[in-house]
Amino acid sequence: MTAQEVADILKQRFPVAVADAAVEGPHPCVAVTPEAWHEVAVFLRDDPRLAMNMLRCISGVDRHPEPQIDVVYELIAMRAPGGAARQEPRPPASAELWQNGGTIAIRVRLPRDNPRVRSVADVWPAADWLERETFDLLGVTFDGHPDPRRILCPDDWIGHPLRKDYEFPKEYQGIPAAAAPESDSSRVTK
Amino acid sequence: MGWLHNRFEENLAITSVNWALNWARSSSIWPMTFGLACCAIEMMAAGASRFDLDRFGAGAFRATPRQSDLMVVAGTVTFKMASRIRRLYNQMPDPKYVLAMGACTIGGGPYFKYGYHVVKGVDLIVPVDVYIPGCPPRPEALLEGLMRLQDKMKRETIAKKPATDSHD
Amino acid sequence: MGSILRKVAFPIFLIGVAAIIVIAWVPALLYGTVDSMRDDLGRFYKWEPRGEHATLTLDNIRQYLEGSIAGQSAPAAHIRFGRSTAAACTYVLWLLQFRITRDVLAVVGVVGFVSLFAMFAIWWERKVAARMQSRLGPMRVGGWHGWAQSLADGIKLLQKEDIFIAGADPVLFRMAAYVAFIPALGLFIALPFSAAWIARDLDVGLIFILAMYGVGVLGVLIAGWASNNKWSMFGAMREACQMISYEIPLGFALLVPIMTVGTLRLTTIGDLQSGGFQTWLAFRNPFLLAAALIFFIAALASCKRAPFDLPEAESELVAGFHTEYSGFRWALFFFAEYAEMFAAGALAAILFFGAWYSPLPAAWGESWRHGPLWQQALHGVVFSGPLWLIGKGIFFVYVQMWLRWTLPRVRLDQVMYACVQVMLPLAMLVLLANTFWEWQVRDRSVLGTVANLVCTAVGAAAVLAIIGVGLYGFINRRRLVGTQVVKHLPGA
Amino acid sequence: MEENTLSSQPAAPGAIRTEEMLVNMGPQHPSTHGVLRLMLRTDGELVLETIPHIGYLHRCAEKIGENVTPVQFVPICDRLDYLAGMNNDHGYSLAVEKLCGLEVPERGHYIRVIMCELNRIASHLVSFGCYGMDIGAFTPFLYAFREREYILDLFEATCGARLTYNYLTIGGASLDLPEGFVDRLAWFLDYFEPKIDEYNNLLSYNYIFVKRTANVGVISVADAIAYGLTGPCLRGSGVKWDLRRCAPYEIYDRFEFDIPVGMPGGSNGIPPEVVVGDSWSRYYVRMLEMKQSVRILRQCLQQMPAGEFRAKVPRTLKLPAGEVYLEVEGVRGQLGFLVVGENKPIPRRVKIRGPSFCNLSIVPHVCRQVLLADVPAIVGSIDVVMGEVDR
Repeated sequence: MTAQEVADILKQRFPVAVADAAVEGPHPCVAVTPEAWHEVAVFLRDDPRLAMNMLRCISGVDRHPEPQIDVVYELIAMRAPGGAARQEPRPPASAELWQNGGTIAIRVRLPRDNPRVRSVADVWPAADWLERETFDLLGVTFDGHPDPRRILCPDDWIGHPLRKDYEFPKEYQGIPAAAAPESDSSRVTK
Repeated sequence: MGWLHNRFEENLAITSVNWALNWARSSSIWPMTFGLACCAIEMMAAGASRFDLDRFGAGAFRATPRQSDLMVVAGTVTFKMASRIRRLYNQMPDPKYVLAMGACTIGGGPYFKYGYHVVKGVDLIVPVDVYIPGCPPRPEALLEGLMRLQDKMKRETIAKKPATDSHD
Repeated sequence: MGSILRKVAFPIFLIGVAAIIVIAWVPALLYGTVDSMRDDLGRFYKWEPRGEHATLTLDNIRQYLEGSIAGQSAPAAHIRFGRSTAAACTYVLWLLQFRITRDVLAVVGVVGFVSLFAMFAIWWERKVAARMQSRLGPMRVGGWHGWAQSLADGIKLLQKEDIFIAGADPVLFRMAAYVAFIPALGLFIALPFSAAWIARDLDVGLIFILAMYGVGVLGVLIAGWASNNKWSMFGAMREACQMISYEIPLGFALLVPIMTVGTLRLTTIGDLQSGGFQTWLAFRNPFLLAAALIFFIAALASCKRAPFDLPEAESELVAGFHTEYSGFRWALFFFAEYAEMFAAGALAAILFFGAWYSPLPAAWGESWRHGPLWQQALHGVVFSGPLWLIGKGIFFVYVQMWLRWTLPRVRLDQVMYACVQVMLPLAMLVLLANTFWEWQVRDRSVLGTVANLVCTAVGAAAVLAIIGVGLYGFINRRRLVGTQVVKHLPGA
Repeated sequence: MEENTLSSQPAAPGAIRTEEMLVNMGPQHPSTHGVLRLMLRTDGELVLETIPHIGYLHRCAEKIGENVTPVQFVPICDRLDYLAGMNNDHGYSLAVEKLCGLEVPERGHYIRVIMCELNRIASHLVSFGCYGMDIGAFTPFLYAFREREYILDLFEATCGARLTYNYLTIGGASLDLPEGFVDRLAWFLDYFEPKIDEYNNLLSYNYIFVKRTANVGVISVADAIAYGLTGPCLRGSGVKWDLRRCAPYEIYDRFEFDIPVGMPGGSNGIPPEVVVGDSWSRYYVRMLEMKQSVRILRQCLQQMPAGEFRAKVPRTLKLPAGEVYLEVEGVRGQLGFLVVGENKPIPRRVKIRGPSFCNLSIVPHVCRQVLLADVPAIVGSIDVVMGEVDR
């Protein structure tokens, strides 16, 4: 299934929630409003045509200086050789190659000052840690997350490091850190 | 320094005892099984067949800090790990030594500039005896560092240090 | 100085080992001299009854040594002592006739043997492990193949800080190492190195040794509990349940040879196997062979060696019960472990594999036994004597190391399953079968002879196979993969 | 070792009263493969719950990625999954190439496949050895490192580094293969292939080893997919899914190779205790994958053309505005890179999907109601590299 078909199905089912679809280019992507995202997620997983059963990645992209943070969900549909979208618990011994049933990326645009979106950890358990990571590094709050803690940084860490305006710590628990580098991301190396 | 150090007056017997004690200590450096990152793989390789740390009596990797003499800090030290490293160091019995293996433990290495979560050198946390540069250092470099550590051990004495030397 | 020492160190080491053996040998010979002297004098003076009541006086001994007593035999028949030598020897021999002297010597010998053996075994284990892993192991310390490695380790451990944990139990934490170490020493008191080489030839020697094994567990338990560390406690609990479970099949397996020989005295059990390879108890009938196997496995579990090294499982429990021990206190645990390993091997040898006798029937060397000193010494090397027992013990220690560096570790429930569901019924079955065998099958009967021959053949095949594999490895040592790692590469 | 909370459990009448204990496994523990910390809630030997704590090796790779140019970021990629540096470099290079529309010359493709497959073998060897060590067998570990040294020799001859290569880079490889490489590789393949069977006999089919790992930590297909497991962990559950086949990238469609999956016990020489998806299957898939890698390498050696090994890459490579998300079949699973460009030489965002990160996230789900000794067996079979988990 191509990205165009996925986008069409989504648009047809959620005419309001699906804001735009950029299916051309190397990264076909469908933008969804944050309010509808959980509903769309359940549909993506359960609809027999789509059956996006694996959440591969969640990435947050800080659009600073624009007041926007994108959360990008990478989905893939893994199709069992029998054709059934839902897998039987034990595959036959002579397993055949599983099919790639199509990939799609979902983009959820959030305001930068208070990024909140409904957690999809109940839809894909894989989202549990990925959302925690996005919260830790970018400060996106996932409502309804079962365990909303930092995951990589220590619990008493200040700030969300992958934000573009993040200020490097001078010290942590008495251990000095190096001076913060110049915050010039447009620097060109010779 | 161990419980024997800086306790005795300098005399002839001390020199021979010193020699024996230093020989024993430098011939039996038991490292702690303590790998942090990439360098740990090279540390394992140094303990494995081709390089074989055990030839120098330093291959008895102990899992618990209580029985080890040497902490090879092999890999990047992060702020989250820093307190654990200090605790492990404190758990080791004297005389104990620290070997900073790799660029990250010396000064942050490739993570110096943008590594907000990386400690810029393990010597900010625990005292280091020998630094081994490299990213990661080859096993030969680790062996070399071990031998420099042995040299250092062989210069230790159980005699009292002269008072003028106190700044050392 | 260091380089000279390094060059002469290995000869010194070898001479030292030889000297230790000789030093250990001399008392045994002297004991024999004193005893035979007492016999002779007893016959001469018509002492009634022969034995401990008669204490030799200095005069008796001097006259005896000078040959001024009529009707005397060995050793003065062969060695004529001069007047001054006799005077010197007199005091030594006079002292040696007392029990207390012999006991002091025995304790010194046991402590010396255990510490030396532990140091040797630790070095050897590292070498064995290294060779199995295509490494070299200790090579530098002391010169020749790192022979002084254990010495260096020991001196280093003495220098280490003796950490006392703040949350630990003050008395128990310090006590545990000794509680583990002393029983390991103690069991050597009743362990015969040969018929004459035994500190105390107890009637219930076997029971005593088993009891000492049992007490050793307490040390581990105390160590684990007193450390105030969760990993230590896991280790201690594992040790407790493992030891208590394996004592049962161990005991059943031991009952089998005991039933056959009808005694618990280890010297008697050993002497019954003096008739050469086919009279070794393990080859007497199939059930004894099975019992030997069960005994070895159970002993492996009792010594907490791989694959049963759960109490100190490194990948699970960091270091198990001795996680919090440092310095020499920890070394005591290690010494205890190696001492127990050797004791298990020696016990297997005594009970099943011919004790201190060589595979040749001891009767062949009967004339040497009463010959001059050099013949007696040769008899001790070729036919029987402590060297054979120590050699067999070291072989079984080697098998334990071999298993340790080959096999993965079993899980606790599997250890328990193997004990309760497999080993225990098997041991009981073997015991029962052996009962019927001893009851019905006569030694000289056809069935008995055939069983003996078959078992002997199995044993001989195993021995030959081990020797063959060893020889193959030795001959091809330059050609096996890993011995010359770099040269395998083309262009290197 | 730091938490000392003992929570008592109300005892059922007549039952033995037990106390639960919180035990910290790691961050310094012999079997946590680096600095993973597992908090175990135990009742005696039984582990009721496992809570992984990660981040002890959080080295800010993503922050570095959005501050340096792609060529400068390749060495950092080496240090993500430090056992398989080549595969990481490869993944990032492919993503950047896809974003910039760069074409890699033919020989460059082959060099890349050779390096990736060699590194796959090297990494699987370490995982095989370490897994043996987790179960308590020390010796296979040293054998694995012995064979790995030969591969590292090849890498060293090629790019001068043993572990962090910086060799596969944007546009191809940074150097051509050295003289004699093909012969040495061919020798290695001949030497190594029988060794796999030897190690299977030594460890894989060892009765104790099978007993320890078979039917331990079974992950069902549904769970594996739901938790985002990839690589040998997913294939160990019986899912025949491999990006080299299912979404071919590079030139993998030119090679013949099988995709090993977890099989039920009793046939094909697999011990009867084994069920699909257990620790043994995951481990065994790696052993079989090494064989397939040898197959691919042999075909590479046959087909490899001469010519250029690196495309012409401009000195200052400008990343066009746009995004790309690309996954490759790394050693531990699907290694993904999201690169967001904005018409500058430095990307706005580099997101790394470490396969170990997702693989590890199933640990709390699997390590429940298992014995303490099973925890290293399960975590070891998932084969995490903390550099990739924490990034």
